[in-house]
Amino acid sequence: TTPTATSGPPAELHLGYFANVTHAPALVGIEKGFFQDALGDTKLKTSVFNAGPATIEALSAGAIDAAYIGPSPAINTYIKSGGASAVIVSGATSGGAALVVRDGINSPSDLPGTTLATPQLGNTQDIALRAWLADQGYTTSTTGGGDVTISPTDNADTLSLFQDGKLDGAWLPEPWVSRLVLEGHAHVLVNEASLWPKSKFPTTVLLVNKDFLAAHPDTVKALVQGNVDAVDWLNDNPADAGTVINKRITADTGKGLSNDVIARALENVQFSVDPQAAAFPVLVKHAAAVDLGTDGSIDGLFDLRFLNEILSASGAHPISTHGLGKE
Amino acid sequence: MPPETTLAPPEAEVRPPNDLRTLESGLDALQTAPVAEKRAWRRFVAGVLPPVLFLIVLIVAWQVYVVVAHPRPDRFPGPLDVINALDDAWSTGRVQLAVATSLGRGALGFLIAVAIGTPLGLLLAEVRLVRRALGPLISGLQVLPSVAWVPAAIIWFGLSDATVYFVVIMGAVPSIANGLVSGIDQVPPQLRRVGIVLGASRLQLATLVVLPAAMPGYVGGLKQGWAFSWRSLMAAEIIATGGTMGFGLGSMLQQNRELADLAGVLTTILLILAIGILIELVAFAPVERKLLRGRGLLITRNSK
Amino acid sequence: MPPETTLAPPEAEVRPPNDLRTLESGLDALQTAPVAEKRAWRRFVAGVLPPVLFLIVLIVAWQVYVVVAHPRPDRFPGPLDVINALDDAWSTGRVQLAVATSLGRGALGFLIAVAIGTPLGLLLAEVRLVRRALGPLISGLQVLPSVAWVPAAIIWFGLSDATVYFVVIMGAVPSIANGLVSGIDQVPPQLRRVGIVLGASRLQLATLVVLPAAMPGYVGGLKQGWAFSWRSLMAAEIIATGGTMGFGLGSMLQQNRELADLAGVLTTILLILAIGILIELVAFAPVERKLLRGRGLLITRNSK
Amino acid sequence: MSAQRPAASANDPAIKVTGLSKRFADAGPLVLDRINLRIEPGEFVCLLGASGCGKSTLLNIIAGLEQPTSGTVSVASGNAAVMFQDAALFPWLSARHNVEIALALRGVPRAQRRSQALELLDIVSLRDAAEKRPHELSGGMRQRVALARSLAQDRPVLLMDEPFAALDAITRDLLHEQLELVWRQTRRTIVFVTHNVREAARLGQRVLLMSSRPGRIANEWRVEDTGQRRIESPEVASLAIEITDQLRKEIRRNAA
Amino acid sequence: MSAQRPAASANDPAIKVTGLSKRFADAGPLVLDRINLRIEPGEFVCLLGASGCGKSTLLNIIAGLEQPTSGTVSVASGNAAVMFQDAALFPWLSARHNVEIALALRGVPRAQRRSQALELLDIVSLRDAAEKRPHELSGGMRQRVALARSLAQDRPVLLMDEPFAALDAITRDLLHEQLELVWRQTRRTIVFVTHNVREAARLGQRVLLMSSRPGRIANEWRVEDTGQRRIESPEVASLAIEITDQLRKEIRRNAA
Ligand SMILES: Nc1ncnc2c1ncn2[C@@H]1O[C@H](COP(=O)(O)OP(=O)(O)OP(=O)(O)O)[C@@H](O)[C@H]1O
Ligand SMILES: Nc1ncnc2c1ncn2[C@@H]1O[C@H](COP(=O)(O)OP(=O)(O)OP(=O)(O)O)[C@@H](O)[C@H]1O
Ligand SMILES: [Mg+2]
Ligand SMILES: [Mg+2]
Repeated sequence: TTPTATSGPPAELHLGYFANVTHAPALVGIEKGFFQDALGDTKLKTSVFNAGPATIEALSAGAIDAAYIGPSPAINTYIKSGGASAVIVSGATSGGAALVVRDGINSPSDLPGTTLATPQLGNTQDIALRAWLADQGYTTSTTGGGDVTISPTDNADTLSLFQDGKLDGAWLPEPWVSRLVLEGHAHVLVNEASLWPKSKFPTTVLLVNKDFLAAHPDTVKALVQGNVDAVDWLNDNPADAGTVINKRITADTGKGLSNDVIARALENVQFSVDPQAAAFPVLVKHAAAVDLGTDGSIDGLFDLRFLNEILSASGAHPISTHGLGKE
Repeated sequence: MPPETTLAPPEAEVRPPNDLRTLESGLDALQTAPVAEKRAWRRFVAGVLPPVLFLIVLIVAWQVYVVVAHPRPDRFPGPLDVINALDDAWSTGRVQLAVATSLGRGALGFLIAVAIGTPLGLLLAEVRLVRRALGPLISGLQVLPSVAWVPAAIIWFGLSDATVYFVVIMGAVPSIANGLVSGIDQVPPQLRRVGIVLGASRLQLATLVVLPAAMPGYVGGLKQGWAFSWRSLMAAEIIATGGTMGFGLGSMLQQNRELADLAGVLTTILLILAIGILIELVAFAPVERKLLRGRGLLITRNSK
Repeated sequence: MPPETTLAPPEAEVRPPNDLRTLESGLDALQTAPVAEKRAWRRFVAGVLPPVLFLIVLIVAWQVYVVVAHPRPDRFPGPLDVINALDDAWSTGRVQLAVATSLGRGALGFLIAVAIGTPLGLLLAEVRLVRRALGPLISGLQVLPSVAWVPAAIIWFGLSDATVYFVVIMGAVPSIANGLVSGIDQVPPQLRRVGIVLGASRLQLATLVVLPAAMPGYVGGLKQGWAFSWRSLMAAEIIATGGTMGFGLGSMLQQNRELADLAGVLTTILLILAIGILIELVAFAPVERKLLRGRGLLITRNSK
Repeated sequence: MSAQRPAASANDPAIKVTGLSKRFADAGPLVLDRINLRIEPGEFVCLLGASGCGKSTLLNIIAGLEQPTSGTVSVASGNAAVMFQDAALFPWLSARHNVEIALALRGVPRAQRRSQALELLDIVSLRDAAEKRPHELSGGMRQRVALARSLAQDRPVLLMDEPFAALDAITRDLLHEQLELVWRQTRRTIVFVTHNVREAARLGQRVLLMSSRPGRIANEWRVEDTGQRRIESPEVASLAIEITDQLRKEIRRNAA
Repeated sequence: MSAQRPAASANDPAIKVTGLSKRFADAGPLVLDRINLRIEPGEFVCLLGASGCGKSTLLNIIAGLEQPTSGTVSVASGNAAVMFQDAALFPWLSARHNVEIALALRGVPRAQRRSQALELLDIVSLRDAAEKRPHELSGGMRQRVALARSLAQDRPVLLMDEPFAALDAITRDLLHEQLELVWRQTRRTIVFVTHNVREAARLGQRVLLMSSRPGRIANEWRVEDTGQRRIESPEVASLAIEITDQLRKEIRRNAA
């Protein structure tokens, strides 16, 4: 991944993603070969992560060139690096996050004194929960104090801790919302979609290392093409989606999801190449408000030129960056 | 004097003649040249100044590089960024909380490890069968990185403080026990024999002779045990985050990592280092120095 | 003989009279009683059998408990479960892969650490200014749990093998350097003086006297350096999983934890322990024993 | 203790060794071979022999630190005080406390220990160094503290295993005088092990020469007690020559 | 090396010390105070004095291991062989290799080293122990290897710093005979430091008594060389008595 624009197509493209329903475009793109088809001679290499920060670290260190990731880690790296690290080239998933709680908690007023989990400190859901609790008038802290204790915990641990009664609830992405509901008998207290205008908020975007983008614009365009194909396929084949996704998850982690879980999860996520750029300033504000992000500019975070080229070629409407980058 | 001390002569009789006295005191004077102690401030200048100056030079060079070359701030923060990060974390109380939590956990875990390791070491040192059967296993455990216990502990105890204590204890007990064993092994057999000759009972022998003689080895073992406690604690705190875990320095490190905040990471590393050094200087070094000096075992390297 | 050796007398002349010879050889015979070496198999019986028997008893008791009390298998697997887990992992090749990866990384990291630590130790030992300025910092670094470097290394190097090597090196270099320094410090000054008196040049003094004399301390430092390498490696592998990281024992441990597979976790801990012990027994113990025995420094504790 | 000591009223020996043999391992070599020995109360006996002939073993058996393989040993006072080549002071205690610990273990009440310890240190001219730790003392001073400590045990029998071997010659000569003084004035029974023929001839009323492998009493000399004698005196010299010749004969026997 | 040694043709002294003073620290005490000394080729000089009087310091300055604060030292051969109290053998080398290393550093070609080393070990009756490591040898054997090693240096001047102080008396007597033999047959100039008055009287042609604080040559005795003498002989004894009295006077001067 040498940053010289003249070096032609690279031998390999390293892509990072989670083996997770919210990363379904990645799973489908790999499983059905959309990426490889679009990339041609450049070989696709994949790495599976289970947390945003680790993905960002790999991206910053050049171990991967592009990644599917939540908006908050993307914002975080962009601001922390002074805009030098990476840009968002496409959207992938929206929706699919919720606050699920145990029996006995039926309204936000039941929450004081409880312990709620999030996937990881500073990730998209963590910030969402903190911002929502602040809206409800509750204090929280990154060190575990406050009216409501927020305990960033590995998703796998969250399920077992919840089952053991050691957690009262969690703000999670799919399929964990569904797993907690179906396997842990939790119920949904807040669906994040209800908090956003038009029920639309970004869950997963496609982020590309800036140096890589500068060196291999054609390769990045091919990657975006693969993403568009995967999203289209998902929207065209809702019936087969679960099977394909589960096949990839099984291949990556050795353990698939139950059909109930995957079906319920897919009901709650939408797949779209629109990264919902308008939501990003709100996310930045949320992060700053809960003291989890350096307040900074995200001007230039988006580079949707390739996406819009592809979309206009197929006659679709271009997508706006809302003034946050190249269109 | 009790009646059976008739053999001890009336003092005036045994006192050596003046002739022998002066000869002896002359020889004693010749053979015990007082060693001149270096003055405190000179030791300070010789010992503390050079590394501090070196550090300052290093930090200045680092800051100059950052100002001149403008590396990416998330990959290469400057010393000022680190200081700012520390200041931030201090003003929000995160530093104080993390240090207090970690120190509390470390101290409690270490004390439990001492309470377990000391009788275990005594058993190992004094009961031959226990030594033969258990000794190699304990030495083996000392080889096992205590970080390896973290995953098992999480499964057993969940994300709770019990996990932390378990890992700390598994890390520290073997070295405390082995320290005591080697301390007791190193008691010169001659000292035991003197004790026996002086008529000490088994218990008196243990309390008046063996234990005091084994102290330096034991304190060495404790020091190493603390180092392992601290290491294990950091490992456990970094890996086992979330759940009902409190917020320690390891958690702070992991949090800063997750926020991709390298300045914060470096700040936390410096804190961990500082506390490790401080505990050694404040808690162990004086005890060890006193013990060794009292036995004339402290070698003051003044040349070279 | 060269011409200037005229002072060396014709041998026949200096040879002591027979009278003195027999007296000397009588005295030599009296003063050098041969120490009877314990036979190998007796040493084996005394040293290896008791811990092995004890282990077997422990494992049997464990299995009996599992069979009789039926504890929750995810919290308290039996030895058979552990063996099965090992067998499973072996047949899928995961064990072989993990062991090979970790050993390879450990060995390479350790070698790099040796390559850095050795010249650093020489510099510290021989150049007074370097020692004063850098010595305390390096000893301080030895106090820092190397696990604390993992987050920083991840930020710098991402989830790649460079992270692992960085952590291993930061863990091992200080103890290797300090081992060499203390080895050189412990060279009896008398040996240096003999070297000078015999007419050795500075270089000859270093290569013929100081380095061989410092070997035991150096090997001790290497051994400790390896222990730290292995610890740091496990810490790095457990924390830095995913990405482009290879699959080592630490990754296997973490994976088993994520699958809540306690039998697998225990299997991996046993593997880590076994490799740690094996390397000590195979790589370091013989070298150390040979060095110490050659110098008569090996104390064979047969009594007690 | 007091019951076992019939005040030397009868003509009982201070130490009686009968048919004493010793092997360390069942199949090991015979270290001591049927040793018979009778030492009268108040005698100063020097035990001389080459390295490894079993002097320390014999002394340790008399002190009760080792068990004989066969034969019997009886010490009139039941127990003996012992001094070793290495002063073996407790390094964490001052000179005075090293003496006091002996008093304490003998059962002297706490209130009297301090003054008694200082008196004993005064005997060896070390009252001024009473508060020093062993490492602050020279080798000779340490042995004098050890001597004070064994006097504190207050036993009629004092066993000494090469107590001055590690000292320099000047200090050794001085301690010879010191020890003789103590012996003359306290009338203790002393068994003194040494390699040094002149030291034996200088100090002993009786000199026992041990042979090696197995250890036996090979010869014995008695010295008329003519009061204090210098190590350079002609009597010492002529006795030393005689003993040396015998000793060398013993050593030559062991030549390969 | 050979250039600096004019074959003792002129009446040059083997060692000449003029106005030698030594302080270890600038503000430290004067350890040696204006020492003048002239030692003829082939002489056996014993340097006697109490602890800390500066014997080792003087010897080390002559050996070139320390620098004098003022004054000059010249050694006829340019360089001297040295033997210490501690044999200071290289513990990782066998007895033979310990001697060979001295030969190697002197420049003896590799092919000749082995046989020369064995010859030198033969002089000290250790040919059979040539392949043993230092820790397998007794203290006396180690000192004999050290003696062989200093003979291997092949210097006309041999400086010895209490070489036999740590040995037991029997071994020491034997080494006295050995050393005297070597001296008589190789005609080396020997400066022998000791605490032991009898040892000095036994060995030396000249005995120099040093006073303490500051170190000065306080007195000097010459012994007529009447061939080998025993340490118990009357000449040795009477000289020892005389020196001891002087030495004790010097020591008493230092009483507090
Ligand atoms: N604990 C022991 N186990 C086995 N053998 C022993 C033990 N102690 C002494 N020996 C052997 O017994 C013999 C006599 O030893 P001892 O120490 O009594 O000799 P010594 O006359 O005191 O010698 P030295 O003059 O060197 O002190 C030696 O051959 C020694 O090897
Ligand atoms: N390196 C040194 N630094 C400072 N003082 C020293 C040093 N070496 C020796 N001295 C002092 O110089 C004096 C003479 O020491 P030296 O070792 O020469 O005495 P010595 O006659 O050899 O004594 P001994 O008989 O104990 O060997 C002593 O007071 C000692 O403390
Ligand atoms: Mg002995
Ligand atoms: Mg000296």
